[in-house]
Amino acid sequence: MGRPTIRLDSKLVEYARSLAKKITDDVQKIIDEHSTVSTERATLRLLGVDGVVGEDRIPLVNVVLDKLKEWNMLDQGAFKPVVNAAIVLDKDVQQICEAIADGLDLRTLPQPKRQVYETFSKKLVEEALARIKRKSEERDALLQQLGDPPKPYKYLIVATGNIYEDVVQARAAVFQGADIIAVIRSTAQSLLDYVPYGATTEGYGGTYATQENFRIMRQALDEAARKVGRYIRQVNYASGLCMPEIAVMAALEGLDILLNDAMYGILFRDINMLRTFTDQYISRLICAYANITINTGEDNYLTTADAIEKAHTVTASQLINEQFALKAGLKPQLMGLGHAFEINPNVEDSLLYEIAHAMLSRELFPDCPVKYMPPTRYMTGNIFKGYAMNTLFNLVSSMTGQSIQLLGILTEAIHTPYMHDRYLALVNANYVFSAARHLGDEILFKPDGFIEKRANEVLRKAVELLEHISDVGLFSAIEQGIFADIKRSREGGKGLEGVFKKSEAYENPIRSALEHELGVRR
Amino acid sequence: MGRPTIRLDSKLVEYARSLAKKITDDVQKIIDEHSTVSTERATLRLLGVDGVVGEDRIPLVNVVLDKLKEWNMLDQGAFKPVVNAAIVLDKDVQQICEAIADGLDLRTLPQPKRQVYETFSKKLVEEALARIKRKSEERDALLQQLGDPPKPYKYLIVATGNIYEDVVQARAAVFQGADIIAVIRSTAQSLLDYVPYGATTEGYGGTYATQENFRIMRQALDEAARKVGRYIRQVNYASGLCMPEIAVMAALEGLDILLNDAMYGILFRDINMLRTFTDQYISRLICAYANITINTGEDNYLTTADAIEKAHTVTASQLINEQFALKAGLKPQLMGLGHAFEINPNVEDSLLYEIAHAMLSRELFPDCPVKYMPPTRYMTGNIFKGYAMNTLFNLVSSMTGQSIQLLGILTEAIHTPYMHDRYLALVNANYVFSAARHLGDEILFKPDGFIEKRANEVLRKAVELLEHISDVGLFSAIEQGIFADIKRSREGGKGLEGVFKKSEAYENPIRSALEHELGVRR
Amino acid sequence: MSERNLVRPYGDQMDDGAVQLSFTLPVEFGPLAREAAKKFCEKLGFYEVTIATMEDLSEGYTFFVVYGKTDVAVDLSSIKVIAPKVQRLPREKIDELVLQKLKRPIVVVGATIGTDAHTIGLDSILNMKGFHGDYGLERYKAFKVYNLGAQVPPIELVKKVREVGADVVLVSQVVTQRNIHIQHLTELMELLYAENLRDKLLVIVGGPRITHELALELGYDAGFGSGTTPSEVANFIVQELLKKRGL
Amino acid sequence: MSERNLVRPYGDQMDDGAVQLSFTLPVEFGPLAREAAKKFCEKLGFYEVTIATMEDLSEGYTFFVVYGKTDVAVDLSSIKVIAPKVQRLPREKIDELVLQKLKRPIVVVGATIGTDAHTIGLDSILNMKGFHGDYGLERYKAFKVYNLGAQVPPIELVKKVREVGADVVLVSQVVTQRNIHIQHLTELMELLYAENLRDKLLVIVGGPRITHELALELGYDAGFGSGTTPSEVANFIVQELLKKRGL
Ligand code: B12
Ligand code: B12
Ligand SMILES: Cc1ncc(COP(=O)(O)O)c(C=O)c1O
Ligand SMILES: Cc1ncc(COP(=O)(O)O)c(C=O)c1O
Repeated sequence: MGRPTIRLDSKLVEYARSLAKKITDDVQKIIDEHSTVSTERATLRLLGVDGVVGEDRIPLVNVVLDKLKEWNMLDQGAFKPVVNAAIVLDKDVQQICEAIADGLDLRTLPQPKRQVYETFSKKLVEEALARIKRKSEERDALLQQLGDPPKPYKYLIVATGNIYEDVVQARAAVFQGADIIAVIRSTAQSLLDYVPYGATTEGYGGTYATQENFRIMRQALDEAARKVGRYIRQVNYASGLCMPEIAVMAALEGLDILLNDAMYGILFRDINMLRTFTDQYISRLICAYANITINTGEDNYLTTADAIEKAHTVTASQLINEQFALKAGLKPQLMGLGHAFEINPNVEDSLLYEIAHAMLSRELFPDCPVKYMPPTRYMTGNIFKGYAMNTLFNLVSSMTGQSIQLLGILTEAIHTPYMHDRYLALVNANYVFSAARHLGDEILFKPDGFIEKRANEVLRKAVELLEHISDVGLFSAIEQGIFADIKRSREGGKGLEGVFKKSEAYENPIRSALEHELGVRR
Repeated sequence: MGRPTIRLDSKLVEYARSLAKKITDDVQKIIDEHSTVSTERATLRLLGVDGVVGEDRIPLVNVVLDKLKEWNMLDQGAFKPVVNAAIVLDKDVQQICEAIADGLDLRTLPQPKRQVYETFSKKLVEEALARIKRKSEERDALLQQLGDPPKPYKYLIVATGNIYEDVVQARAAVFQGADIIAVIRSTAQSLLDYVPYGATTEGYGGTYATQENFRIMRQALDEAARKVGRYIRQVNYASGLCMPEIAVMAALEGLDILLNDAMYGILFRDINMLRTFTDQYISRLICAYANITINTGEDNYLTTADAIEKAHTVTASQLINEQFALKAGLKPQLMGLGHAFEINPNVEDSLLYEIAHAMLSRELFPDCPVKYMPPTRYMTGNIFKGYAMNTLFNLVSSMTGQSIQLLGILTEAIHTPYMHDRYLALVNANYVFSAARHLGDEILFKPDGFIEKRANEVLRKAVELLEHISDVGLFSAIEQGIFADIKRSREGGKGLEGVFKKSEAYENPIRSALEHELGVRR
Repeated sequence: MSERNLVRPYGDQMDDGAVQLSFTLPVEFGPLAREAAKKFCEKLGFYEVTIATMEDLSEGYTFFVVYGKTDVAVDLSSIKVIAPKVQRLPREKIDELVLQKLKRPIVVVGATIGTDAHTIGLDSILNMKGFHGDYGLERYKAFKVYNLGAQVPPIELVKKVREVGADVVLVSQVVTQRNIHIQHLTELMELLYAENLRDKLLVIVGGPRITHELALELGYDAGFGSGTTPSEVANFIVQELLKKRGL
Repeated sequence: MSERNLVRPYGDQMDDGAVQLSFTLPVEFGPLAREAAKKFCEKLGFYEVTIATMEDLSEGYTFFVVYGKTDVAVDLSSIKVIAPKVQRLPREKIDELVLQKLKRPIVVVGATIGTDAHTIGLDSILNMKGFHGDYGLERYKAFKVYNLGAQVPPIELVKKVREVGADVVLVSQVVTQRNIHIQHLTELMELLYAENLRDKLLVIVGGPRITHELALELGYDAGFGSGTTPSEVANFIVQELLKKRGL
């Protein structure tokens, strides 16, 4: 299927990218000076550390990190002390961590020879990377075997709070035509500075992201995929206080897509910016290496800011996110930048605006599997009206050649989806995608018409905004409330206490290896 | 609002029209040799005859016609004997008819002088025409005063069976955004060889078309129109055994649109073809003079025949209906030719086919207020799916610049519309028409693309069909089941007994006057 | 799932009893209308009633979309499915069976009776072409079909039945507004009794809103609803008729 | 219409009782599912139950769209509309009234509490900009507003109340899945009592699924639902607070 094209001012596009690059270069400098507790915990998880401790079921990696902090050993990172201990005590890393939980004090241990440490770490790192690679190859093989469904992929969420109930809902959705299943997290999880453990059955507005839940869903989806004879993608959410760890878990369990966006955490979850930009970097390295597509959250801006007036903030943010992603070694094929169909349906010609915005995303990021979000903000309790809005949404997606289509749910304004709400979403998308299969091949947009003009206008405004951000810096820009009409301060937000400046002694061979492998070593 | 254009083979278009003209010329010859009971009754109605007779409430015009038949006076038409009687008995026409019902035998009366007869008839005819003209000017004035809503007009049906209940539903629909209100007739009416009388409250699947019901609805709609500040059009149904009479009633009560199509009656009501083509002619003369838009029923073909395979039968029939309409003095502005969005929604690219067919109707009949029917055949009990289909239907209409949009009803497959079904239809159309207001201005169809090719293909097949019909004649073509996959025989169907060959003595000064005024006197 | 007997509607948790409703009340748009809608749903047995939307239809009417939960449950073990019992034989088998046992084709007369003009449903049972790739009765050697078309007065149908010595009558009823189909169907059945034809015949009715249950109530031998395929009908006819004729 | 007291749903004839339902049953797609759905609707009190569609959701679930008729009616005269009573004064009037009677602005603390992150609703009541062209409380001279934003633990809110000497607490709750809002709201109310703050305060809750009735049940002074405008809230606060303070 083709799609119509529009002409963008190519000089302006180039200039926009150079601005975004400069903006992210500045932030990356700061990122490189820092690490976070979650980064370190992720490192330990990559080394195979797993499990929980005590009645409170505190993750072992958290217990270890707390200890390292208590011992003032954190600024060198978790890798070195733990691996050192493994060497000198001749245990594996998991055993060392368990021992720490049981009272082992790393401060009392001698240091191994540097040479020994390096050989040993090298092996550990290789093993860690190999595990990820193996999983990712396994996924690839299944994709090859079962075949990729046509785009736009039909993406549906399940959100019962209970992983076993989620499985039923997800499998049903697959049999009804879903291509991608996302398990929404429980409302509070992104603010937790640890990742819950095991299979869970009690969440609010979603189900906890745990490694075991990932595994359970993966298995269910693969089974269903084999039955329907098409590959089914699994999605979860990384943005939040545990971005790097969730990326590790996703890599280990073979997830295909992760919502992964520091900006979302800052703006919509009030997470500290330094913390989450730092977390984002390592988590994206992992995604890049594990062949996991990231999804960014620009669509959310339009739930609080006006979708016409502030369309350019989405574009500016997409360009910034693209540069952040490139820095972490993500290829365009893995960049699921976000946008949305969120214009007030009462606006005359809203459809033309939506088409223009959708085309702009396509033209700017032709190789990216852009994530297209349905109307949410202007959905009302009139489920029929909402169904009509979703119909036009599906049409625009098909007509403009979008990649990942989050299906609109007719009860968006009422409750998290019931089983048949999801079914009806699929009925709608299946109908429209088939009825309009080659529409994109058959229509053209009038040269210099509304759509082309509007897309260039949004681009121009995005450039102006990028110029401003590049002047004041991204952190200040966020402080000014430039995105989503939401202001966040540099010192505020959750999780700042989990950021630390790396000392001279800091080491993270896994991060280095990833950077090396991905060709982004700086 | 503009609309995109496609290129049709203009030679072929011209040729198609010439074929259609030849086909209808042949039929018109037969029409001109005949008259029908309903034509004669319509003539009497135009002379002011009204009322019913006896317990059985038989319309006075029917009683008179029965008598004339009994007296073997029919072949000269009803005008002359009745007017003669009026002259010699010095009564008005109504009184003469009442007297006939009471036993007056016209055979016993002397003839007035030809000169006297002619002067007297001339006056009667002038009065009759003036009455129609006056009503039509009144409507025009109101239209000017209140203003015409933008196209596509939103057309809704009411069908409670009870005219007073219909009024409530119709007014509500107007307040919710309807531009046109049609009162569907009771299921059996089109087969009645008389028009029921007075206000009625008991119909099945619709409400009887009576002059009083027309009046009641007209008054209610005008009142509502004044409140909402836009002109509201009123529709009823002429096709059937009483086409000419209903046209007269509609003209007298100021209706705006009449469903008026002999082909519909033949195919879907099994009405005799000679009868209804003859009726159609006079009824269209009346519509033309009264400035009433006709609506034809080609859309119905696609409820029994496949909408893709048989698309060309719609086109062929539209071209034939156009020629019939021209012969009756109807200007393109009054020709609401029918077509429909009836393709199986499971067909891949059904939307492209629908667009192509809709564009073909637009390009062939750019000045006609084409009547666009919603999906009906493939509507199911899944009201949500149906609502999505109606959304795309509304979109195609808006995008291709249609004129009269019969709004799709989500419960089409279940029941005649409930009040909120109609409301939801308006919610859908109001949303889509506003959101896509200028879509037609902004898109183009790929030159030589699917849409243009498909439209020309349908046209080509229509021409082949017209060639065939022109060879065998329209009557034989209908006998062969060329339209709607339905076969009807020349001698079969209802109402043949009401057709008669005009004798040398036949006169119908009203018909002649109409032909004269409309410039179609042959 | 299969062992569960007591079932309730399911939204996203087993037995949550979640149901969506929509309806109009003849009450002026406003707070009173909202309460009336809520009360109405509660009287139906719903709780946690959410008025998802309430919209002004004007003229004193208000439209509602409501979500509610209910404890009303259905005991699956108490449900008897009332449906024509049919064994599914292929067409060739049916043809063979009939010619072998009855020694002649079954004579079928079909019509849409009364004021109803919808022929497509009946046609798709009778015509060669059939329905959804399933051939119609005319394609069977086992049947001789007379299709009278639409708007057939019951009396005409009865005449034809006598004339051709029909074994089976198939009537279609699509328009159900104000229960007009019941009227038509009752009229036909009374005529058949009056004419002493009922007992010899299989009398079958079909249409999108027809159920087997309704058909039995009205004295018919079977009722077929939406989505019926010709082969179902063929099988039913053959099996029942041979039984009836003691063959 | 207005004199009618006993009302029923309306399809196309007064008192026809027509209602549309849709729901899913945990029953395998098939005739049993159809009967179960029908029985379910009958148990709810519907007759002439039409299963308009029945669709296979797979995994042992079946979805239904149903139309039915009911005789259940609501007596309008028995309905009490429970809603916050507000006189509608213009902004200038409110400002005047407060400064004149209270001699200082009313101190308002607002927050979305618990795990709820939806601020738009509360913001549209509090922010200058307001909602649908109706200015928010910050625009009034009569109010001093502290908007704490989202995900505020009840304990933090209580702290702020003390710190600024609030007169009014405005909390928003949007997420209602598994009744988490009830949990949050109860927690806050208990804290306010425990801290001996309840009596001095007007405590108001809002959100799309909040009703005044529910708010009263939970011990709040008022509840505001979908589509609330800031001026309604402003009026309620001023009128109630002045009453409460005996002014
Ligand atoms: C096509 C159609 C028409 C065509 C009919 C052409 C024709 N030759 O049949 C035309 C345009 C003429 C027409 C006219 C009218 N129609 Co009409 N029409 C429809 C439509 C769109 C499709 C019906 C159809 O063909 N379905 C396809 C067939 C294959 O399905 P089926 O009939 O259910 O048949 C299957 C089964 O039921 C069963 N079956 C049926 N009959 C029999 C018989 C036997 C013996 C057996 C065993 C099985 C069987 O087997 C079939 C195959 O599975 C429906 C709406 C809809 N989408 O359902 C409205 C609909 C049926 N029409 C309706 C009405 C009211 C009318 C009109 C009165 C006015 C109007 N609204 O247009 C007029 C007048 C008709 C009259 N006097 O009867 C209403 C009926 C409402 C009701 N429940 O009472 C409907 C539901 C539309 C609506 N919502 O208003 N209509
Ligand atoms: C925007 C939005 C978001 C934004 C919020 C941004 C922000 N800063 O607020 C983002 C993207 C972050 C978000 C996230 C989530 N959301 Co959300 N979101 C929405 C959405 C689309 C619109 C809500 C909205 O802003 N409405 C507009 C405002 C103006 O209306 P309002 O809130 O009703 O407010 C009015 C009145 O209620 C009243 N009011 C409200 N509060 C108060 C307070 C007082 C004191 C008073 C007097 C009046 C008052 O006055 C306001 C003006 O009239 C809704 C769906 C929808 N269309 O309703 C889902 C929705 C609310 N979200 C939902 C959920 C579950 C979530 C998530 C958990 C996961 C998810 N599905 O996305 C996450 C996590 C959020 C969390 N932990 O709370 C569900 C809630 C389901 C339920 N009933 O429990 C909804 C209904 C979507 C759905 N169907 O799943 N969401
Ligand atoms: C980029 C991104 N990350 C994460 C989330 C979900 O986060 P949470 O689990 O905090 O609701 C979203 C939801 O919209 C998102 O867009
Ligand atoms: C041209 C035409 N005439 C008349 C009718 C209605 O006729 P009846 O009243 O016979 O159902 C239709 C309905 O579709 C029509 O298309």
